[in-house]
Amino acid sequence: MRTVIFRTVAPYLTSLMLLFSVFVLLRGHNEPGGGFIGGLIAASALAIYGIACGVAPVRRAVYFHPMAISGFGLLMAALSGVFSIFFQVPLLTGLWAKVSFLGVELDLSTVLFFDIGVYLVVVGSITSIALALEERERA
Amino acid sequence: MISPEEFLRLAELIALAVLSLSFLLTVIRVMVGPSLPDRVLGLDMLVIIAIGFIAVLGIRTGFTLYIDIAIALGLVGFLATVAFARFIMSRRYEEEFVQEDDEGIYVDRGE
Amino acid sequence: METVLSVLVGLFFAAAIYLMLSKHIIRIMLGVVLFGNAVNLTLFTAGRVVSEVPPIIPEALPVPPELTANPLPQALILTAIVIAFSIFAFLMVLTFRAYQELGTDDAEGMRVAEPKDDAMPPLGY
Amino acid sequence: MTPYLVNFLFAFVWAAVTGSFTLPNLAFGFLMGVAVLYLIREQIGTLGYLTRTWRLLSLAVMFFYELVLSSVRVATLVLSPRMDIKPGIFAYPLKVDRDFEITMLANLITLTPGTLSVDVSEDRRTLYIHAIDCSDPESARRDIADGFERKILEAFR
Amino acid sequence: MAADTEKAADLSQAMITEPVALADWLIVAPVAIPLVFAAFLLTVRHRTWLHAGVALVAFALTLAANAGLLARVLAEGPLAMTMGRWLPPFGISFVADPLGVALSLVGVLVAAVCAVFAVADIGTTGRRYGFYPFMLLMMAGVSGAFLTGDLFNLYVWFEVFLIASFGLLVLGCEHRQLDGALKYAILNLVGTTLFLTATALLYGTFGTLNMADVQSKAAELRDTAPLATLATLFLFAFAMKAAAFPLNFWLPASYHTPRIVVAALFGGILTKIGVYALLRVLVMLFEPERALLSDVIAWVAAATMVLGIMGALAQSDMRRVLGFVVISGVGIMLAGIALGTEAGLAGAIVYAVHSMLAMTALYLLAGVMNGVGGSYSVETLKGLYRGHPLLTAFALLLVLAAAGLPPASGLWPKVMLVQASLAAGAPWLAFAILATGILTTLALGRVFALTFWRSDGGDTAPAAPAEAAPVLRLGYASLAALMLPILALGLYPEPFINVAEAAAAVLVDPTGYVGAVFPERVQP
Amino acid sequence: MDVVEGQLITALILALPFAGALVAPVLVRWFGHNAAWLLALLPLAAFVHFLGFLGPVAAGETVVAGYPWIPSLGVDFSWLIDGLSLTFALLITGIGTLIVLYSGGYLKGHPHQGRFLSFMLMFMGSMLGLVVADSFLTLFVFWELTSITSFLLIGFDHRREASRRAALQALVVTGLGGLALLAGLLVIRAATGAGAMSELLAAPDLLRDSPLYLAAFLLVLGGAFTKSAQFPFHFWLPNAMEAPTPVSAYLHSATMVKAGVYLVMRLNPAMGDTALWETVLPVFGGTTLIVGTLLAVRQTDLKLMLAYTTVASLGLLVMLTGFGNKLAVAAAVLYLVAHSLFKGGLFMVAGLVDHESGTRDITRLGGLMRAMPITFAAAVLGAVSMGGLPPLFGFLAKEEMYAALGFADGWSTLFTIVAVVGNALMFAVGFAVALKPFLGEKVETPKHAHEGPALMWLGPLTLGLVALAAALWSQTSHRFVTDPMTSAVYGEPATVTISLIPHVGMALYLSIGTVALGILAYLALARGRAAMAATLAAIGWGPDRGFDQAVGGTVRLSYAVTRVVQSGRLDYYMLATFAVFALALLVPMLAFGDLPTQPRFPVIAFYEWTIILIAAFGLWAVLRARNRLTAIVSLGIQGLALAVLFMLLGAPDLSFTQFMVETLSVVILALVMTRLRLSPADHRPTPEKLTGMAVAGVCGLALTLILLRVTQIPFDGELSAFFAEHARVIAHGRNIVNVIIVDYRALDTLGEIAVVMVAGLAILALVRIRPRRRRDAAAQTEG
Amino acid sequence: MIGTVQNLVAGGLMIVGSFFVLVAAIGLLRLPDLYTRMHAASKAGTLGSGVMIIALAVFAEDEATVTRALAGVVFFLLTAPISAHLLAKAAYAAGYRLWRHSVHDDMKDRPDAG
Ligand code: NA
Ligand code: NA
Repeated sequence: MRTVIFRTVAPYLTSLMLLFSVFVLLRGHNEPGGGFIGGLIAASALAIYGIACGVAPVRRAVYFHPMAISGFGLLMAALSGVFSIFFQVPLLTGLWAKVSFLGVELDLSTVLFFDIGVYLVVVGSITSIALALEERERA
Repeated sequence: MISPEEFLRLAELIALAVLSLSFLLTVIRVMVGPSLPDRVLGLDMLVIIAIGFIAVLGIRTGFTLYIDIAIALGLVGFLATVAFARFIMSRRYEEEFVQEDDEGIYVDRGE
Repeated sequence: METVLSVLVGLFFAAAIYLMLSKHIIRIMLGVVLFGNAVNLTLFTAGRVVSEVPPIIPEALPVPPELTANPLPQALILTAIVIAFSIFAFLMVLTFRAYQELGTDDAEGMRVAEPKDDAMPPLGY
Repeated sequence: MTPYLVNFLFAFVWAAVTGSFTLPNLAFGFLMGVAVLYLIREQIGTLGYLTRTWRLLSLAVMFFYELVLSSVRVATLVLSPRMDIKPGIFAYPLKVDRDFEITMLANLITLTPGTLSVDVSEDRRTLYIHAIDCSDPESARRDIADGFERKILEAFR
Repeated sequence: MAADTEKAADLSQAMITEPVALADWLIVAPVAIPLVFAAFLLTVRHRTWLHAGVALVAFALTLAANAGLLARVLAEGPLAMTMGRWLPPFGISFVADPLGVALSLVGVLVAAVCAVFAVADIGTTGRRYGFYPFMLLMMAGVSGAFLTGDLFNLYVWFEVFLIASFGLLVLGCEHRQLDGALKYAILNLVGTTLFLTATALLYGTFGTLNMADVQSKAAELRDTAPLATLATLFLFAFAMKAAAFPLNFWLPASYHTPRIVVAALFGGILTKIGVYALLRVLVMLFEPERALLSDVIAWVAAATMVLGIMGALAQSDMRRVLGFVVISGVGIMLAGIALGTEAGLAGAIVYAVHSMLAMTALYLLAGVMNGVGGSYSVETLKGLYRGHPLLTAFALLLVLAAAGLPPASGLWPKVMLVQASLAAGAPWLAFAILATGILTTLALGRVFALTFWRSDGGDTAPAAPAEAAPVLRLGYASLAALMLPILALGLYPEPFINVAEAAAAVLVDPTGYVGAVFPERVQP
Repeated sequence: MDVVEGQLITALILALPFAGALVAPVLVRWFGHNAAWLLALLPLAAFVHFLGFLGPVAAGETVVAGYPWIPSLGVDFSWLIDGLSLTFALLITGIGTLIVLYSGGYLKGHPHQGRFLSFMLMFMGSMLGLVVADSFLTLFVFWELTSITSFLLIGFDHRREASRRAALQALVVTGLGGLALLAGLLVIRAATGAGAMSELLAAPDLLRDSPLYLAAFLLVLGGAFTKSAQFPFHFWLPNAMEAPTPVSAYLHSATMVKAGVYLVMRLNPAMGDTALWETVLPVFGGTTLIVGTLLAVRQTDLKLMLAYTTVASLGLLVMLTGFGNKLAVAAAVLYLVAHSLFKGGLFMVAGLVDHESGTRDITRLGGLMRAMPITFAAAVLGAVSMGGLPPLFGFLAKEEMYAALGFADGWSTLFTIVAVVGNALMFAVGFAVALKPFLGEKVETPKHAHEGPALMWLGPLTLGLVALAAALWSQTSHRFVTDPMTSAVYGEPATVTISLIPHVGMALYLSIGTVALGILAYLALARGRAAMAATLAAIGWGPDRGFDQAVGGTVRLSYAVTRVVQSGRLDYYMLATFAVFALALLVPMLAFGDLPTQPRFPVIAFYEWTIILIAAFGLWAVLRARNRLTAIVSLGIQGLALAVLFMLLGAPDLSFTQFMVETLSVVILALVMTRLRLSPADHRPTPEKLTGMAVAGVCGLALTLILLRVTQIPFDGELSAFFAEHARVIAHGRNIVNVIIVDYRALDTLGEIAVVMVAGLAILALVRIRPRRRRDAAAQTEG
Repeated sequence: MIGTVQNLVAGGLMIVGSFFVLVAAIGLLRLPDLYTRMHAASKAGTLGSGVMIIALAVFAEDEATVTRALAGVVFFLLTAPISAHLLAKAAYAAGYRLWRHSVHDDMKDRPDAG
């Protein structure tokens, strides 16, 4: 849309929302949120960016094709489920490991990767939809 | 004299009542219109009220984490308004606008 | 609460179905959205409304201290919402493309795949 | 903006050293950073960013004040039995010319009493403002020029 | 916080502690393999030259996994895996029983053949926009539906293959496709949504979603809960999926619109999932309710088979003819469900296998015919026999298969169903099945006579159009690949029937099924 | 079923023709028409093999053997060899050998001779299987295979529409019969428990006494009558003359059409001896005999004349078999053998004449005797046997027939007259076929005729000589063929005594009468033909036209029905679907008493009421929206209300998601519709709106009721309790809902994101792919 | 003690916030045209919800919630004027006329009017 006001604010809004989306993703296991909602927020952010500044900047910004991101997300979610094959436990068993990073105890788990997969799928697909539609509009 | 806790409960109820009333009033605006932008504005307002509602519920249940939902709601509410604005902008002078012109709101600039 | 919700479910279904019975695809799409919501509400109600406490365990405790709302229907609805949304998005774009290509969005005009003037097959051998 | 970055870096160093990444600790680290940077202000040039922060804060305070004021005015207007209003759109010639400043001004105008930014002209020289009381556009223009626009120019130039 | 000792105690209360052998992963392999490969293909979406190869590898692996699983299930009885180690019914269980695995195996076989055919039929654009990922995910959904032991999970897999089928259906965006897809999508959406509604009510009634759990709890709830209405709801939802009359509108409205290989895939597989779900839910979980409804199902079955084949008679586009033939076959399978006896169910299952193979082959045949004759219309296609004797032989065999005549696959399931109908005292149902057979002979025999036999005026063998060459080559290969099991089922049906009988036995007496999920519940 | 396993050699012999069918095209490619000599070795080998059974069978033995085929259906690949099946097997393989040779000559140089021989051998295998099969279902399979191979053979000259029509007609009619037969056999199985002929014949009374007898009777006869072209199903047989002559000679006279007769004969011991059997069979058989002969008189085409007499002969066979006494059965057996020999031969003669002269029209043929002496000899042998004159086998049959019928009572008198008239007319037609083309003035024919190749005259001549020999040495032929077969058909040991030395008596007088009548008819044949033509023209309708009308009618009916059922309109589909849904909910609820009890008035907080009210308002707003944009915005109201409601009821995640999704739905609706030009709101006629409201209202009501009902039963919260208990301790998550999503029920989520991904991809495809037509048009304008 | 003050402040803010929201709703209903209604929604409405979020922040115990609440308020203040602007711009461009008693319209004859 041809408006200075929106176009000026949109990138900041987008980055804010992306930050928020990651936050929502990461804390989903303990409080409301999770991969899906986080992904939707991120996709909304990119959609706002796209509406304000055009599709091309968004495509450049995310670098990969959104559907490839989506595919990668599904791959990640599926593989984090299949990972349990190495531990003689059934598909999609949550496996946890404590990793120390800079003195901070991090809980790494297949569940987390699963949720990140969900996030990526949602971001990828919804962004792809939004961009495709928006592109048609401008074409 | 009522205790602070009782006051809080009361305030919650008052707020909920007032918000409920606002909800209903705003719904009327969305339904009455008369034009698409009016309805969109009404919808935007509904989101604002819902944010308030969530805040009160957060206090009422003690689950302050509801605040994130309120924030997210602000985000997407914004997105909806943007989308509608974009929609209205790209569809100027089309029949549905002219149709709604029973209250003399629109000029017939296209014809 | 279940009683009220049951009635609300009925209203949702009735509205959704009424919309889906119209000739215009856009109205059908609106019906589709309501239909999804109706089902979600059904799922929610079927899981009973036992408590208004969200199923989140407080930081300090290993298990919820009191009866919480039933989490399972919530999780199921989440899944269903997402699926319904994806399908809705697809349907919407499909409608749009059909409208673009076929030039109409009502059931009477959309007769390309099953044309009105379909001829009878040859009767010879 | 470099001093800001250095300051944030200090905050993180502080947090790492104390072994706690909690918010209060980070904030404390930030303040500590301000303090130590103040000590070496001559080596790194002026501490203009602190002044600017102060001016921004004053803009914010003014804005919140105006927001409350405007809401109260809207409330009285809305709740009065007879609404006697003379709305209209007036054009405002902009002094600020950077996108960022235009945007900020427009947003502040929207959030304050009786005015609402409708559009910016293509050449970015005119802001169109809808006012609930548009009986005297000239005074409204003056108010903006002397109020927000000046504050913005002060804060960012 | 709970102490560590408590935790250890909790673990055995909540989780399955025995280690899972690698061989047990066969249970989820039919879903996991296509899912992972599809996701991978999407990450390399633009490298379209990779797609066909990767997809074929995926199908080969899935096929092998399915075959291995079937062998195990036949040897050891139903097997289960509950995801996430959680004790059933808390985690989602997959249960491999002969019914599910057999249908999954045939489904994947059919899909693999279609994947081969598609190498020639689907161009770069189709691949770039996801033909193979759609196909793989559709098969993941289909296999998931066949293997899951959880009703809500079943719904999810339904949606997975449904949306994938949407994608396949619109690939190409021709006008007819869009129109057909719209009707298909909306009506199917209604179907799955009502299935979800039924599932919601079932959850409200049973408090569980695990099928084995539902099965064991149904007896005591029968007096207090509205199970008959619930069963009717499921019947409705699945009948819609299966395209039973009068809920079959979506099928003839759409199956003739997509690329032929897609139609082949759909015609072979999709309706059978509805039939499967009816078998699983109505027969295995709600047998007394099914018995209450058996007359209704029988009438629906008869109407579906007869009206279906009448529809086929009324068409001149081969694809539309085949769409109605698919429906007619659904009616025949429903007859077995209406009977509910072990023999009837086994007949329906064998018929399902036959229908998957034969319908896919028929659609592919139509594709090859179009490739060499340039049309799908019975009115314009002619003289194909002259240049294509092998194709004619395939066509004839497939006509015989569809009509239920020897030496092809359709005969034995029909015999089984007729026999079961007579044994169950429903001669009119047997009559309907036989009448459908003769009408099918007439309908497809006419198509055969017109397209292959009718003279096109030429004398020498015509040269096929050059661009048809790959379609022809792969078309013959695909048809030949399907012809083998079709003939095998016609000439030596014993192994098929044995599997079907094993499958039907589990449906009639699900002790083994329940025992696979809850070993403790079936201890004597 | 206990099957004596073994006799691999018989199994191989039964498979031999199919093997031949596989190699035939190759052999013909290599050796041309001479491949027939090689291929004929196959049926010859089979013939020889079956000759080996003559001794044991004549000694009263019945061979039952085979291998299990489909044990779970109780089906064996087993054979029953007694007098009946052995005779048939010998006829099939013996005539088959000659026919293969004949085909070699007849289709010499034809581009598809290999294919033809292949079909012929396939048929031979099927027919052989049919007659020896013991298991019902094996019999049925071969039965259907004969129909299918016959379809292929009739349609061999497929470029002619008449051929295609005849082929399809034969397939449909005999297929119909085949299905009836299947049903009949399964009914017999249900009634008696027997799954094979040998079992049924071991306890023949079971079926007769069963309440299912009538059903079995009707169904089996349905199969037999269609296959054996009994009136009114006779019409397909003359049409089948579209096939090349070897087919007519083999399938449509000597073998396949006799399958029905075979079936009747086979079941006679188990089904015969009832009033029904002994009424229906003679009546239909007799009618077929008369109709067939009368129609034969009408024809001028040699093959058609023969075809109609075949119909007549089949009628005669059915009539005799059903007559019920031992002599009639013996007559049927004799006549069956005689007919196979003479009719096969005569057809081959007709083919030879056609092949050599280029026409089969009897009015355009004459004086060929000098040019084709051997053919003439074969023709005369056939006609003599057909006319029932000594010294050929046909004579024995006719004598026995008259001896069996006689004038015992009105019933038998009637059929005696029918037999005499039928035989006389067949006599006339037979001699017309055998004499007219050869005697008299030489007529100019399309091709210059001379004697055909040995491959072709070998067959008819051999058959004629066999008929002669069988009559001359009748003791032997009775002992090895007729007696065992009669015994098998009658169900009791029987001995046939008739020989060429006639007994002076009623039978002889009737024979002489028949011949006299036949000569008269022969002389009046031209006049009779004209009279029949006039009669048929006056009737103007026959079952043949009826078939077309039935097919056309079926197609038209289907077309009409399908247009109504599958109307092509989405709104109609939706209405039907939901109307059925309303019924599917309400009817069982009422029928099975699944209604809820009266609920108490709910006590809930005021703000909860508000939200619910707003949700309802939202619905109303969507419904009443005058245009679709308004409706879309209104959609937001209920979405928001629902989200807040979820929040109120302790479902923050749900609320969160609902908010997001609802908003995004609205965004997509808005985005997508940007370019659409929308016509103003829904204008449906009021009746349609009312119907819609009624259906929607009933659905809504029913769902409310069932949901109330469900929520009124006590709830089992075991699952959720488990989830809550272990969410944090084991799954390390405090948000139980999320733990369910990513751990307890992560598989659902995996499927769910697959759906999301596919939706994204599908939408991309939708948006990006342009239809080919438009691209082409664009390319054209560019180029 | 702190709890008491918290309760009182939170309660008060809630009431004030909801009051502003109500005012906005009434304004939305009573004001004559879109542009004037926007004044109500984008000011009173935003303030109202912002105040209520702050009420929640006051009530909350942990500082993370407080930070997020403040961030949320800032976010609202950032987006509310933009959505108002977009909607007003779009409505004007689409031909939504000012209320008939409006006194002034400089945009009517702007040089770049589209
Ligand atoms: Na989910
Ligand atoms: Na759905």
